[in-house]
Amino acid sequence: MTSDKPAADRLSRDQLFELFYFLKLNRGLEEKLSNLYRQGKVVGGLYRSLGQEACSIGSSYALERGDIFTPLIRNLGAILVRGGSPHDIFCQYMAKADSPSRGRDLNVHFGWLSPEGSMPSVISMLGDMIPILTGAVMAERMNGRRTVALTWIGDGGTSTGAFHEGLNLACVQKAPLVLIVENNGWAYSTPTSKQTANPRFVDRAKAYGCFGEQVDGNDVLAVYDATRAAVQRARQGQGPTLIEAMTMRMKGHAEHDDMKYVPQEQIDQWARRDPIALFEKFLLSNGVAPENLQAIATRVDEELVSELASAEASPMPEANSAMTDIYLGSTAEDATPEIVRNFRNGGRR
Amino acid sequence: MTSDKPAADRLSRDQLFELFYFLKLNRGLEEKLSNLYRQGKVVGGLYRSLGQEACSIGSSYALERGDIFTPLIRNLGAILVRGGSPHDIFCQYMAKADSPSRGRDLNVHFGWLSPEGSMPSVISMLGDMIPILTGAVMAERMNGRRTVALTWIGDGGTSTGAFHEGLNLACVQKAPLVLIVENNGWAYSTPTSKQTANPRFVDRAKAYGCFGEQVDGNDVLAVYDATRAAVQRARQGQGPTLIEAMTMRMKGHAEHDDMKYVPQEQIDQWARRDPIALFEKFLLSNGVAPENLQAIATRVDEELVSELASAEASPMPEANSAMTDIYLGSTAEDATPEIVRNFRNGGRR
Amino acid sequence: MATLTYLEAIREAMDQEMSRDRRVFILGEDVGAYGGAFRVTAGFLEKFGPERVIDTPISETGLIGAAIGASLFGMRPIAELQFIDFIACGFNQIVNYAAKSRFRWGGGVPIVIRGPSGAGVHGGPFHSQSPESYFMNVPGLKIVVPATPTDAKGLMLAAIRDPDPVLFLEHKYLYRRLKEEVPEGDYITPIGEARIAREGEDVSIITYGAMVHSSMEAAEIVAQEGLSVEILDLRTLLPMDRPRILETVKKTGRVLIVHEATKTGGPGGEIAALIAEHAFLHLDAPVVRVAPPDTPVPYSPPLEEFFLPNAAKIAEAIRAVTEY
Amino acid sequence: MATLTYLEAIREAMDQEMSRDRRVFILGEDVGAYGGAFRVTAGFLEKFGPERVIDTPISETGLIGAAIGASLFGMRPIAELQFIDFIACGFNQIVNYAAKSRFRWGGGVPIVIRGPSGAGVHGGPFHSQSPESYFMNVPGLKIVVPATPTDAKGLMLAAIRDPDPVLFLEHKYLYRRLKEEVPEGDYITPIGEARIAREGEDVSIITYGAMVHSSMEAAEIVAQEGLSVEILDLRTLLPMDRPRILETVKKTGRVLIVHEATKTGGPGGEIAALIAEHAFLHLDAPVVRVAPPDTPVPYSPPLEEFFLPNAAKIAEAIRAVTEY
Ligand SMILES: Cc1ncc(C[n+]2csc(CCOP(=O)(O)OP(=O)(O)O)c2C)c(N)n1
Ligand SMILES: Cc1ncc(C[n+]2csc(CCOP(=O)(O)OP(=O)(O)O)c2C)c(N)n1
Ligand SMILES: [Mg+2]
Ligand SMILES: [Mg+2]
Repeated sequence: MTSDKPAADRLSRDQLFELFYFLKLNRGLEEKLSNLYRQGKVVGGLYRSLGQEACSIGSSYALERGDIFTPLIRNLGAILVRGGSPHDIFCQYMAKADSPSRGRDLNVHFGWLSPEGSMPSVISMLGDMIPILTGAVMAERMNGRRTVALTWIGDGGTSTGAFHEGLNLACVQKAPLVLIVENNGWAYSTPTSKQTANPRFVDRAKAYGCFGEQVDGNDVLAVYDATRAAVQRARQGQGPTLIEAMTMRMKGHAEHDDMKYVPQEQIDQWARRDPIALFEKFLLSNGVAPENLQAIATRVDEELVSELASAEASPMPEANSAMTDIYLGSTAEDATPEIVRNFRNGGRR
Repeated sequence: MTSDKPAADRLSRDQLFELFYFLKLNRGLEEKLSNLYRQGKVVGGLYRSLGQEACSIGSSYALERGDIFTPLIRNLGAILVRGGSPHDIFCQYMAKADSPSRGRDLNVHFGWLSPEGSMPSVISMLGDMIPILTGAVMAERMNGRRTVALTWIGDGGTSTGAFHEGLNLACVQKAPLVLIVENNGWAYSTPTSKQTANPRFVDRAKAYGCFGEQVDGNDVLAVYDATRAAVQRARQGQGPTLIEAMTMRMKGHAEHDDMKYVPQEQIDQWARRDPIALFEKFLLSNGVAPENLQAIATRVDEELVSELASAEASPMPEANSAMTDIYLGSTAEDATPEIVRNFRNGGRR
Repeated sequence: MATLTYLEAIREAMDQEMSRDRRVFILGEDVGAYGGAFRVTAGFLEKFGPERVIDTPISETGLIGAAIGASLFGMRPIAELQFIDFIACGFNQIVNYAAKSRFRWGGGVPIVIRGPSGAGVHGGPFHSQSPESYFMNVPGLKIVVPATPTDAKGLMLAAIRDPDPVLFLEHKYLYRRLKEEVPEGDYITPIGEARIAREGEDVSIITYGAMVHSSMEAAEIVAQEGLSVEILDLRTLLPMDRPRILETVKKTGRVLIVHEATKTGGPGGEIAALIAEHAFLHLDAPVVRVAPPDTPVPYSPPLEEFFLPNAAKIAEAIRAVTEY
Repeated sequence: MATLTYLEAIREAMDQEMSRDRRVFILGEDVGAYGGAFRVTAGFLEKFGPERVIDTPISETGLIGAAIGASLFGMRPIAELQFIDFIACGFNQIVNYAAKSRFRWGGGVPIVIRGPSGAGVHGGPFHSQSPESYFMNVPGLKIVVPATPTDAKGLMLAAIRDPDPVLFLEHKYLYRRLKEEVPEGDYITPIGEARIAREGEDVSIITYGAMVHSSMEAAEIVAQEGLSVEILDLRTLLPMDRPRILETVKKTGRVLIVHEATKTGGPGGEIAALIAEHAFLHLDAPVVRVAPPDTPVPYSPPLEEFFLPNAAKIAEAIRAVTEY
């Protein structure tokens, strides 16, 4: 395969349908989560990626078997592409016993390690996954594997020291890392103008000495092409790529945020560039029959209904079930003071 | 004054002599410190700036009354330019009671705050002074003062998260900060090739959206010119400048380091570009009489002799004299346990 | 006196000081247009302008460093952390610069670092932390932990006016759940002074923050059983109010230490050590710590409830200690 | 058995493990060509090559993060900090990722973070720190503090093989001052087990690191006076060896806790709290902490000497506690 051939030509019809499926699944899943949130079934906050789905789907779709990725809060779609189930995500958001973290941690804060491909769990502190995934692929390289790692960072997250230390180390190490700077113009309520004096994040690539590319983050094929090229370079030992994906967060930072701080024009303008509508238009104008897309949409709905049902059926965790795994094989000591325990047992000094 | 006029023409004869004086004073002071070190009179390590003096002298000479600066370990020369005395530095290195830190901290770890110009004390953690000085000049600006801050960072120090968070914040704030990246090719034993994949640190300026310039760090007038232009821009509200000064560390990281890891050719090549020899050559070729320079050298020697004498005469601090100033006006409690105190006083329970 | 929530009391204190003293300004993530993730600074941008209410990049090291620098040059910065958990990202600036500066070279660092701390809102391991233990061994730093709206205001005024760095831990569970009459105007709660939250004879509970309220509930429960509990609300963790701690210990001879930080290595250790050294002969029972088990703060409600101390668990400990 | 210094013992342990287990590698600043600021890894680059002895940029967050990531994918990284003081710059990765990872999602993080710790060499406030207290309240982390060459080797082997993150605090004052016969080959000091460094009857000293040796000297001094001192070298601070602590306390009934971390908020608090809760009835005297005053570590020799505990200060405390 050559990476200059555009995705539209290179991807099979089924692959294009698969991309469409994941886009719909990502959005449909989040819409269901919004309903759950309104019903008070989501424990804690809900963070949407509405309008940014292509950044997660197009990029993760370019990974191959065995590759590593860590999603941030708005990359829930990538989890689906890489084999995570809506059921798991529903369970995470509802803090259920059947959630991958068994209710210990929230939303996308879970992970897995597998020869098929791994998802080291993210933590909240932005930027931290960049040095961690750099170490991950350094380890893979030491073991003779050509594994590539993919992760994302927001425009806001680029301001962290961890972003800098991690990306600089990755570049020095020529680590097979692909970093997508998801530039949606806002960090919570903070516009990019207050985040950096140079809003062209792709310019950071030159400073660090790695490849850089800016893409339309709402064009799933453009994101796929850029990521695929970066993944190939990384696998060939050419080091990291920073891809700046231009997009827009079409909901508040979280459901509670009405984003009054965003100018209406900006929202209207981006509303015309919805990544799913754009891709649907592309497919239709390339001879795909509406029925095919309708069929995919229906399949997504059906799947989500059953996945949600099983998730809702899951119990909440047992109260005392989060005392294990502090150290390997260890269980945290019951914090009840000794004399209280004796007291219970009717014992005295 | 216009800043395009090169220093050579702009600076008065006396100013050129002053630059020469400070260069000689910087080097002479360090040579005396080396002697003290060999005599075992320096407490702890000694860090030379041999070959890099122009980076400290040329830059700090461009500051004006009221400006702020923080030297790193190799910017001892800047302390002299800004009014610090050799006596104070001798005392710091010998851990004397008369040292500005009263023996509490070492080498250039001291400071002062004054309307004449301030030197907030550095700490060892590299990069930390960049956000701190950014806040300092933000405060000055809030108070209607056009104060400029100058500090330095090594090629190695640029890899720290604090460098990134600080410079990015300074750029967003258009803070009047001048940052000299003193690129001497080595961070202790680590060559720049292991520090970054793009050794042109000046390229960072564009990434952050500030002014950037690369200068010959061994040409005191070039360093002065670049810094002066940066200081003027900063004072006019045009924000930070990153100046990459190309130089070479002609001694080990510290006196104990034989720098076997440095290729001899690199040393030989830079030996031909000694900043003081170059400037002396420049002055002589511009009609300065050797006697003038000799007179300056003699004056430097005399001053250092008397400053050292008074420093050596200083006592060591009183053992219990570092218990104050934990909080304003507070004295740390004598750590002796109560029952030991009672015991001393012959007291029992 | 106006009735204010814990959150409103913090807001009022900052508002008052910013109105009174132009050296005071706020910087942090989303503190401006948005008024902070918890809206503590709502309205400040409009009232004080963008120069004094500064939205920073996502840079805890950067913004805490900038606060330090500004404080050296005459300002009184308040640095907000969106959640206190992110203090780990600015840790070095706090322990190595702010706390040591005055001692090393005389540069006082009058800053306030504040943010939402504590659990009970299902925030998970990274939005529920009690970070005080990281800082208990850091000379030069002050740590305050208000439990009531009145002390939230009084301690905030004291913290802003304090000449040294103050870590101000706001308990997010209390933000909107607590409401009380709060003294208007210049009301100060001195840093370093604990408060008797409830007088009693049989047992002393030494606690702070949200656990003060769980302890009060527990005291009510056991009061029915004829037990008289004294509750000391520390209010400040550094420097600790040793005299008042020893006073209540000597009065009752029985001590519970209650905190939300996990048990091992938590602030309870320092309190127990003070008592061990200075009140040994006055103890009639072992000093007992009621605190969460040594795990991260779990997310799911049943797990978090099991993790946190509450009135029932504290009441049981009171009974055990009194019957000892 | 070869006679090794404390530093050589650490080197031998790492060398052995790297020779035995190809998953083990080292990363840090100047660990390669230079062999580390203290030459602990001298010769490693030549022996194991640049892929397993990695000079990193000056990035504590970066290098600790990379170690974490590598450990998740089967490696056993050893991250060297040039001075332990710089751990504050990588703090977040340790407390928020490494320590919580297994609990949150099952990802074990078998890394060793090591570096020169402690005072006594006139390093000043930033090259003399004892950082253990920052981490005593961090579930998931282990902290080891070898006092002898034998334990330096034994604990390093144990730390490298441990499935969880271990903070390995090397005392720089002991690096070249201590020499002893060290068992060859596969010698393990189990993490979590304290050691009786000296048997005695009258007083127990609970201590660790360099203070073990000051305590031994003190014990010799008071032995002349007929006092019999037992010394417990903790060796591990997290998890703490509670049984052995309580055993010696119950044996002598008199306890000194000695550490180099400053007094308030230091590890002594946790020890005192354990004793208070579990050995209350066995105490014949107050539990006493001998530790430095609450200041940064001062630089000038007379100041630093005044700051640090030493044999004379400890001996005086022993007398006071025994005569109580
Ligand atoms: C180190 C750190 N500081 C603060 C936060 C709190 N926080 C969570 S999300 C967020 C805004 C992130 O903006 P951006 O990186 O642009 O991502 P986006 O929300 O736009 O996807 C902030 C400040 C954090 N998670 N980590
Ligand atoms: C955050 C941090 N990590 C590690 C160190 C230890 N250290 C002191 S100087 C030094 C090398 C600095 O190299 P560079 O920045 O190039 O300055 P130079 O010595 O060349 O002047 C290192 C690693 C430090 N001071 N700060
Ligand atoms: Mg964003
Ligand atoms: Mg250098």
